Amino acid sequence: MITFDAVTKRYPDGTVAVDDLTLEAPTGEITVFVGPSGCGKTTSLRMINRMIDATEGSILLDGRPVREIDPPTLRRGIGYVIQQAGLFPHKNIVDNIATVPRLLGWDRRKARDRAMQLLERVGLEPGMAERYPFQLSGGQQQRVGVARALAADPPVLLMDEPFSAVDPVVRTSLQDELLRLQAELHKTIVFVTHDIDEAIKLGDRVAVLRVGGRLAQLADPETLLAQPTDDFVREFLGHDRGIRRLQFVPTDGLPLRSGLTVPEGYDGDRSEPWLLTVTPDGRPVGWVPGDGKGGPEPFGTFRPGLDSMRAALDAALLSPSGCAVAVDDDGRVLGVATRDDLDAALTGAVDGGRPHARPERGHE
Amino acid sequence: MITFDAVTKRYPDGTVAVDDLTLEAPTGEITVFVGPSGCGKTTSLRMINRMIDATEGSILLDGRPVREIDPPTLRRGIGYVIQQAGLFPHKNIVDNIATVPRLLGWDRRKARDRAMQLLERVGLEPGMAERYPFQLSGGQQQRVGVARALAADPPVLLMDEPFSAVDPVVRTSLQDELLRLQAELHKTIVFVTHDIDEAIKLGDRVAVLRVGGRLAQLADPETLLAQPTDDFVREFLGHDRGIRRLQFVPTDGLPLRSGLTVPEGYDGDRSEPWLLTVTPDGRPVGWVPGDGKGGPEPFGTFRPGLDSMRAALDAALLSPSGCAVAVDDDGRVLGVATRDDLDAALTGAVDGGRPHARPERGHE
Amino acid sequence: GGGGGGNPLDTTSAAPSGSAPAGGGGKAVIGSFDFDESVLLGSIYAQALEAKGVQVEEKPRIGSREVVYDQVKSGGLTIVPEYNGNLLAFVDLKATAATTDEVNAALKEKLPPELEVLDSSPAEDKDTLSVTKETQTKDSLTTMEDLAKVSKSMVVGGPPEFKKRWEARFKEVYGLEFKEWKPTGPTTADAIKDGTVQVGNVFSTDPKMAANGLVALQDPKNIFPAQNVTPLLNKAAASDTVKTVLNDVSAKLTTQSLLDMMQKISVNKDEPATVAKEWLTTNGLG
Amino acid sequence: MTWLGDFFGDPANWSGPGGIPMRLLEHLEFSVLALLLAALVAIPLGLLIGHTGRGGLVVVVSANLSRALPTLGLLVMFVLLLGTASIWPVIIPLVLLSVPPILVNTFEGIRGVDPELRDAAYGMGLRGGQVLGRVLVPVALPLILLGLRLSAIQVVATTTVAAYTGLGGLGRFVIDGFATKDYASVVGGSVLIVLFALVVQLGFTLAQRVTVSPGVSRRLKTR
Amino acid sequence: MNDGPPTIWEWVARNWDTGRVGSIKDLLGDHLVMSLVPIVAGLVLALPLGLASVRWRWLYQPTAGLFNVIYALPSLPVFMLLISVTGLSKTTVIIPLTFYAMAVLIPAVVDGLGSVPDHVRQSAVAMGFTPLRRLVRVELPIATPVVLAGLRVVAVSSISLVSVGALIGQGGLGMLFTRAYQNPFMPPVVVGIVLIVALALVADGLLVLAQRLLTPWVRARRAS
Ligand SMILES: Nc1ncnc2c1ncn2[C@@H]1O[C@H](COP(=O)(O)OP(=O)(O)OP(=O)(O)O)[C@@H](O)[C@H]1O
Ligand SMILES: Nc1ncnc2c1ncn2[C@@H]1O[C@H](COP(=O)(O)OP(=O)(O)OP(=O)(O)O)[C@@H](O)[C@H]1O
Ligand SMILES: [Mg+2]
Ligand SMILES: [Mg+2]
Repeated sequence: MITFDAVTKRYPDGTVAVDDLTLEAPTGEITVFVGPSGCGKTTSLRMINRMIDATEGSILLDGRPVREIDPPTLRRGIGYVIQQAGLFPHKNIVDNIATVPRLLGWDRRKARDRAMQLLERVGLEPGMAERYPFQLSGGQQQRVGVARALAADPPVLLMDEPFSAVDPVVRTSLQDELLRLQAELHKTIVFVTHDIDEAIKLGDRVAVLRVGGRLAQLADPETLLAQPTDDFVREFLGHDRGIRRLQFVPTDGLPLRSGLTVPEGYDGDRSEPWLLTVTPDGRPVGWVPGDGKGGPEPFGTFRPGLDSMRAALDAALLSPSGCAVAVDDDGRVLGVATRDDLDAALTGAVDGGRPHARPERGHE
Repeated sequence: MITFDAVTKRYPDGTVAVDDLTLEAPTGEITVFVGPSGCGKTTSLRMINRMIDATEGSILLDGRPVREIDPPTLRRGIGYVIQQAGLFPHKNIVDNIATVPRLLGWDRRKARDRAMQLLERVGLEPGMAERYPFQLSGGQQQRVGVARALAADPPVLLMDEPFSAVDPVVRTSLQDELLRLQAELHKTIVFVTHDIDEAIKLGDRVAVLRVGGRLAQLADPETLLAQPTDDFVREFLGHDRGIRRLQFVPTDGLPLRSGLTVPEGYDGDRSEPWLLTVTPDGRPVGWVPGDGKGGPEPFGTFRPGLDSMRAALDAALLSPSGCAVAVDDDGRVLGVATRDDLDAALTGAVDGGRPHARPERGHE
Repeated sequence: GGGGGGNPLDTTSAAPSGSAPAGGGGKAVIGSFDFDESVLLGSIYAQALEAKGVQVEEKPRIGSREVVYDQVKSGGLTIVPEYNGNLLAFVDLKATAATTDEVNAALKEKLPPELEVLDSSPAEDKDTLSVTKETQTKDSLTTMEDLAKVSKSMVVGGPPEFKKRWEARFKEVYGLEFKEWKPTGPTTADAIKDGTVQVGNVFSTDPKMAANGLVALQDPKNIFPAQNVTPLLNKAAASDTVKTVLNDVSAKLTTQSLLDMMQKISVNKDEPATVAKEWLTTNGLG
Repeated sequence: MTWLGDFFGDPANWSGPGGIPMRLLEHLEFSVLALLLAALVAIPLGLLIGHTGRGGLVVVVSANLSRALPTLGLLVMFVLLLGTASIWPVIIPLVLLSVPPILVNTFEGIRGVDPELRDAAYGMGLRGGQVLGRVLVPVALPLILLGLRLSAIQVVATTTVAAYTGLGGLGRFVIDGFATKDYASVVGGSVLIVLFALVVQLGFTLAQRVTVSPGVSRRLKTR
Repeated sequence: MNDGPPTIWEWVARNWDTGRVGSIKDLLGDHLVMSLVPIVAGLVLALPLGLASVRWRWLYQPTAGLFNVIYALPSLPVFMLLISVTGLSKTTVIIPLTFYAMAVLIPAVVDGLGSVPDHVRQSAVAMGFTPLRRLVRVELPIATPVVLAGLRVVAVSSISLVSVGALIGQGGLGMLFTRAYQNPFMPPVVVGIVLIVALALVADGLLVLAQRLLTPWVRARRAS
């Protein structure tokens, strides 16, 4: 666990970058620092591994003040990932990853083996090992940066806007990979970003800082979206906050009706206003009006349990019937969630209940 | 009007960047080209002002093949705005803007007057006229880029991802300004972006291209969201398509209930599950449970008529009551839209009716 | 081997200004070698001629005799202060004439038709082989003949062209063979003093002879010929005025006045042109 | 071309203290000695200044000034000051002239390393010296070598000029040849010096190939 | 005339302008000619070559390589070799210095044009600039700071290199060095060095001034 205890940083020119910051980054969790440019995120992060020393207050690593630890020693036990990856251009990929193990005195062979293993873990082919950084794309470089930070298996990882220089598609996949890795490794991660979406997606806890280095709010993402403490946080969260909150409402308990699905060429009861036609192997074709007049109309799908209420609502809004089609991982229809059932679930969620599901990940 | 007539562009290395493209960009409208990276958007755009020449087919400007026009002459009659703004670093702002008029032989004084006028039009202070480009922020530079393209009052404007290098907040304001300008000037604009939100916000018509330079769909934004022609377009539109569509559903007709608002310290009828407390001058304070037990809970607001159903839904999802608070421009409560009324409106919109409102603009 | 016919140092103008009208035209082009005494003499000629209304162009410090001689021959220069003995040795490698008259007679014969020498002045600046007094005592050296017994262990210094000019003659006449020939240029006198070389070629009028405590070895076989200051002319440029003026100058110039003037230049660091002017004024020539 | 034949064909030019081999050796000796001394002063100083970031302005300004210093003037000045008994009056100006390019390029090389990279290195727990030795120097190596190369070119040229003051080296052929109108010697000597300079240049190009990581020179092609 | 050598001031006063060949003033004039001509000629020649190297990219490697080699050649032997072509004249000094100048300026021109951001070039095309006009009005102005930086290097090193020409009798102020060597005396050496450095500084200063006047947008950047 990393503890900030009334930490203040004043630069020689008088700028107060961090002001009386007190918070904890719990072991095994991702704590995200988010806030507008210049709010002191980087400064806070770098005080942990003593790249910058706090002016007042103290930072504890598992109860021990970092001030008492020799900086290089401290840093070798803390992974550090930055924006441009900061790879050493004169070393090939495997040597880059093996840097800290070598510093720690591992023998060459062991360090390389470890590096190769990490290369794979971050989703890069072993064939890349001998390449130099300039031969890699931005996303690949960033992966190597993560691998390098993990090389000596440090319990703590500091990440300063690591994904902000890559394009949105790659960024999403890097985020997903980080979450996958974290699910295996359970590091104590402090992650800095100015992108609120990224913060909400990755953070177990999110610390919103305001300019001047003051903590505006510290909460898990759901709470943050539901109960921003003030206008600053509310503004910062953006105008989709209500809809975004639905990401944290699970669809597990949503009742699914099965009576509304009919095979192609169905000719029976037509008392329902809309019916969903499905293929013989269970895939949706489209909504047809109850009276049988009109072709199949568009529909939207969600995966109950896996997807959040946000996806379910979106699916419902795509269907003329107002119902969301529930499908399994193979795209076969499991049933249909009606507008009424969705409404009930939404009201239940918003109305007091504080759901604790992880946000949906890597869907679509 | 700009007409693409079976246009193909094959680069010397064999890449087919644009393949048999036929479409029209009507006079006075904004036509957006959107699609994944490398789908030929830029190539298509640049064939219009002959920065690139088509391999096959022809492009007509008001019926006249561009091929017949001397490129410099053609280009002086077409405004062109690109991502980095492309401002001349060695000229100050006013001279940058006056470039094309000077090329056209206007006298210095007239060109400068015109430039100053445009400076104001794009929302920059006259004091900036003597600055050099590097002294401007990205957003300001982009404004100058637009002003420069407009300087000689060309009927046609080509814009290639003009706003993609600036941060989201500035981007939104640039988009709003473009729409405002266009409402006054009625240029024929071809706009390239890879951001589907931008395309939907700005386009009168949106052309979705797929890699290989083939036209996937050409439609107005509402139709695009409602009826993507195939999986490629559907995927490209993203997973928020249903919710996004609500942007085009107006809130004009939404019934507003006034019986749910009560003054602070209210002590009367408590049969409703939730009541909205308002200040004496009509501003919302929060929802209180009907039984009077519990403090004010959060709420969400929308401006009926101005904001779309998307904002209304978002507002509803922020309230424990499930009701959206309708406010006027000053933030005074106009009434409350209940979940049921919202549902009815949503169903009405999605269910067949094809709304034609402009997307919401500049809210928040 | 020699440069052959294509030697660019033969044919091209040595003019610092880059524009050398070939000879004549009433304008005297006065050159000099690249050491101060020559520059001084050139300046004396120039200022004397100017005083008599002759148009003059000066091109001082052109280089060694090898370079300058060709310039005069080709007309790039028209007048150069020469030393009759060395000039003869240069035009006739086998020349053995030793006295002033012998040398001048030989010169008249050997000079090509386009060149002529005017009257020699009594002023003389001989080449010497010099050593320090200590060396003289230690090796008991008086003449160049005495040098033969120790020369193989000695380094000899002099201007760069010294070796080429004298190596063979030294061996032939005095049996001198040196360990090494070091081009010491204008610092020869200092090089002898500080031991960089043990013996060196110093001019007899060099004030450093005395200053550095050097002694010149005697030259009993007159290998170094008479070295009277003598104007060398390209005939194309030789007018009667020029000849008269230069002969007047030569008549007044003595070894002592040369020594005095060199003293001013070497020790007082006066500019050659200034010293020249002074001498001309004193002697009623300027 | 006959000049070249005359010069290289003359057996007298191949032996003794004035022969080509000895002159070549002398030239090499002076050049190497001067360059070595310059490097010994300039590289550590450049690393220090680049690493600590202090005194950079002084370096740049003095380097600019040093370019304006006339080689021949310095040579003559030191010869007049110190006499010609030792080689120092020549070596000192050679060193003086070759320190600035090495110093500036070393300094610029180190200072120009991407600050992110320096940061990453510290962030991984490298100590100051390790950051310098393992990261900054390898990355700045192309510029450091460039500085050495520029100095070497200058030293070779200046050593040539130094022959004027009675020093050995290949410049002798040129200067003596000029004085004695022996143009074959001038041409031959010049060609030798030019070849010498080109070999030095080539040597540095090769050294660069060998010592600079392909990741820095980006010489490898992707795939 | 008093005894003993003059002080440096006396020496300068006596020799600044003797009205005869070889006065300091005279040498200074020669020096200026031999250093300015290569600077100007180098620029005039480097511009078209640089432009060509940008137009036809294949040309750049060989051109740059060639001039890289030329730059490495010591000046004295080059002067000497050139004597067979141009004789003992100022031209012999001017030609190699011109080539050295080109070796610095061609890459400067290429880098300068390379420093024109692609989007700026594209904008100019799109606004209807003809190629020549684009070059003159847009690309060259933007390249100016880089070219001027190269020119500063060239000016300073040309001015100091001229003095080597003294060894073939064409050294301008460098002649003061050879003279002082033959007749050992420090003041001419000091005066020569000081004048050459001063000349270089003045030239450099003038170029900095030119840079300020020609490229106000660069100065503005520093100011802010
Ligand atoms: N070395 C320094 N000296 C003085 N002020 C500094 C220094 N480093 C940072 N600051 C200031 O401290 C404040 C916080 O900087 P910091 O880099 O921590 O912000 P940040 O939140 O990381 O911003 P960004 O999102 O732009 O990276 C800013 O106002 C910054 O200008
Ligand atoms: N000069 C060229 N030579 C060869 N291929 C080219 C050239 N210019 C573009 N292409 C190729 O043509 C295709 C279309 O390029 P274009 O620049 O029009 O794409 P785009 O849609 O604008 O992409 P982006 O969103 O990345 O800007 C791409 O595959 C690209 O690699
Ligand atoms: Mg930061
Ligand atoms: Mg593009």
